[in-house]
Amino acid sequence: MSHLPVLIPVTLLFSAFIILLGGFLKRDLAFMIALIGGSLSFVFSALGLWAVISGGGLRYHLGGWVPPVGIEYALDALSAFMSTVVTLVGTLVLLYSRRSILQEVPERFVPMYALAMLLLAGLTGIIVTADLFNLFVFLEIASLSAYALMAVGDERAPVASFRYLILGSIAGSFYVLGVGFLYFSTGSLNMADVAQRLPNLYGSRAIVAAATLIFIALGLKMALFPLHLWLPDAYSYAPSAVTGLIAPIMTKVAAYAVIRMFLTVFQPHYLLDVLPLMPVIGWFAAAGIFYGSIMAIAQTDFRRMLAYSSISQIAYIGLGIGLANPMGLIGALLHILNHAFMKACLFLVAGNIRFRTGQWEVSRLAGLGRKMPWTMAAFTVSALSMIGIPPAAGFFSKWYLLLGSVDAGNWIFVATILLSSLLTAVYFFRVLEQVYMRHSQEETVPVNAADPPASMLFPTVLLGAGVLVLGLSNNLIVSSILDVVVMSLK
Amino acid sequence: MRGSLENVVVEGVSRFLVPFIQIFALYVITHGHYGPGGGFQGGVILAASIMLLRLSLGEEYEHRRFSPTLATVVAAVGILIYAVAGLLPLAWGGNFLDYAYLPIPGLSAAELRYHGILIVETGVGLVVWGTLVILFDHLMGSEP
Amino acid sequence: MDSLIVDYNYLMTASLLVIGLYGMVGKRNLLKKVIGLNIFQTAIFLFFIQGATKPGATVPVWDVRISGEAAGYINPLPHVLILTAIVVSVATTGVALALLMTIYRRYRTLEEGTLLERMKQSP
Amino acid sequence: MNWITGTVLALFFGLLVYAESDLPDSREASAPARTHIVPRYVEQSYPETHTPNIVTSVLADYRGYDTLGETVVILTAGIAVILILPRSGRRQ
Repeated sequence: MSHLPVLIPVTLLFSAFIILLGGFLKRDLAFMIALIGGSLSFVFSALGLWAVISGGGLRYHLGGWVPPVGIEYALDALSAFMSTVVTLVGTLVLLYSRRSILQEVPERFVPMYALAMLLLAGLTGIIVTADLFNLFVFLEIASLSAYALMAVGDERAPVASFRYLILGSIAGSFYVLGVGFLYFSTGSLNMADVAQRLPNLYGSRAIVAAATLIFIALGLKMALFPLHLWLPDAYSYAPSAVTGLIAPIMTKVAAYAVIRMFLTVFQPHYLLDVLPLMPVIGWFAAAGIFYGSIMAIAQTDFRRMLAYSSISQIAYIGLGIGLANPMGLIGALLHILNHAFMKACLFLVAGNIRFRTGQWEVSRLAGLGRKMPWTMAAFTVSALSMIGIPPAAGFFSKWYLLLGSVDAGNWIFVATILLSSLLTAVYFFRVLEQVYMRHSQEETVPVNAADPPASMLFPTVLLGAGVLVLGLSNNLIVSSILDVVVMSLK
Repeated sequence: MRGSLENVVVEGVSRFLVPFIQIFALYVITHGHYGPGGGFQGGVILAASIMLLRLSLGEEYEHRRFSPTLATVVAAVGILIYAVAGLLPLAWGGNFLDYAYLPIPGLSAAELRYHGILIVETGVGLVVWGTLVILFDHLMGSEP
Repeated sequence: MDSLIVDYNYLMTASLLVIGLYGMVGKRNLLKKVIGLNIFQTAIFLFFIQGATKPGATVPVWDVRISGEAAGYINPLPHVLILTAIVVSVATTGVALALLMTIYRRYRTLEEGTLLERMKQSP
Repeated sequence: MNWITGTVLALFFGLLVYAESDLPDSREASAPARTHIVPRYVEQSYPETHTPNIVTSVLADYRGYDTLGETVVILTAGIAVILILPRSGRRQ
């Protein structure tokens, strides 16, 4: 099965086209095709991950042209890991989405699923590609579908989406400009080939411009503080299923691209010693952790609180990347996985609350603990994981980040991680208190509020359980996959 | 706003021009092998011919001849042509999009690539044609 | 350095990039932001295309008089990349205009200040 | 224009000017963009694809996957517009 790398995105692309043709015949066909496409792509990713663990990386030459001439796809430990995470979380959210979309935007069912598949295809394309320009093309597929999906939420959604479009297009254009500088300096677009030719050009100012532009672009896409301005509005006005799909994976894929640029294209030596961009990312991330946590405490809207918490959690990943030592990078990668599960679970919980009660005000969640026991159990597990209480998964990624900071001798980062856990505890315990300790007043929560239908409850609970399972099996994940990824740093 | 011009000159000229525009678009698509041209450019010209008809003859009339649904189908068929041209070589032992493995008997690898490019450009032309008509229809649509 | 012409071209491209970026982040009208985006992207196309030029070379279409002599043709790769980038730019503009139509229908304005006021009034 | 915008624009322009001096001049035969992959395209394009237009052969064959991607981009824009601006209710 040497075709695995290309099958991951192409399956998703193909299902999007079939949805476009078949969805107009019967509406539910769109949902079925999307689910089948997503699951197939997950199976291919998992097979790819297995192949990588047991036999090393897979390289695939599109069109049969040997790389630098043609476009290359590469499935190594890092990309196989990421594509498995993205397709798994994506498929679970797709399973969840049907009832939620039927309630919120029923008349736009078919194009929504086509775009959701294109979004996933774009994201997996970014992950498996080994070509700088091909990455841009798939970045734009993912971004365009995200703008459109986010625009159909409530009244203010188009404005938030437009702001995201402008900032996202700046990011895309900066990226192309950076690739242009790289291309004219090295003559190549293939990542491995560029990396091979870069060491001779380490003194070049054009490479400085290329690296700066590319990292600003990816920082914008990743919503790394202070480039996060598009995120809170976009996340809080979009339909709940869309936020559930985009929030856990899209910013993580941008973080992956940052790691890919750091490890594969520019090489650690350049970004640490010649042009120290990585420490800059680390310090901005440390500021972003505080900013996100403090803003989250100030929010009264549950989904907006989650959005700001996303900024803070993304900054954790940025901090791990900025540390640029093996422990820090393991922490960042583990946090990508854990946060994808936690945030997906939390946004699905938010969707469940909206499905049953129609609102998200934290002050009006009182008493839901008894009315929606399963949803709130999943919420509790994820919230504890976000705070970093073992054995939930969040603890272990923060642990590795702490170890990385200690290794780097950076005590400010250590203090940041510890303090921000306290801040996270503040905003989540406030919600937990409302949910479990307060008694519901009749006028705030509908009497019939209960757990949502099985198709929505199952993915929520599964993701919540996943947070625990990931926490318990973190040792296995680190030793079998992530250790291989950070090998080049040692 | 549009379509109600009832001007015989505008109507006659656009009816007269459209076939030429479309023939020229086909020429541009197929001439992509030998000079400037190709699927994108040809697709845009095809879409322009449809837009000219919509502007001059009015949407009520024109929607019957080239409906928005047909535009969507054209775009989806175009992308499927491209995707199938990519997937077929997989079954015949090649890599994705390796036109040399297209199952057309009696041609050398270079000729297969030549025809593969033509197939792909046709698909691209259909997609651009359909999509630009969709964009036009939805952006010009009156308020709900 | 006899690169005065190149410098001049490059500086013009850089100015266009800055003008486009100013349109996107400095202008308060949403439509002007889209125009700025288009200027910015077009300047990027210009950056790539001017990097493809060579003195005395012809368009990259196989010519029997030159046949396979690479020095005789200008660099085809930037042209290919820019064809892709143009399509991306068209697609982005289309989606941006669709969003602007929706915003205008809802709030009857495209000025950022007025828009923010009206968004606060009707939650 | 406030001072943040001004600073950002000035920094951006400064970066572009700063990078100019080390950007290889495309008129010199030694420029990497002229020596690395492009000669391979120019020399082999006609023998390998029978297509005289090298831009077309690179676009649709050597880098055909990019073109699939860009076709998907334009299709995405079409679906996006269908999603954002539904045409329902236009017929009274």
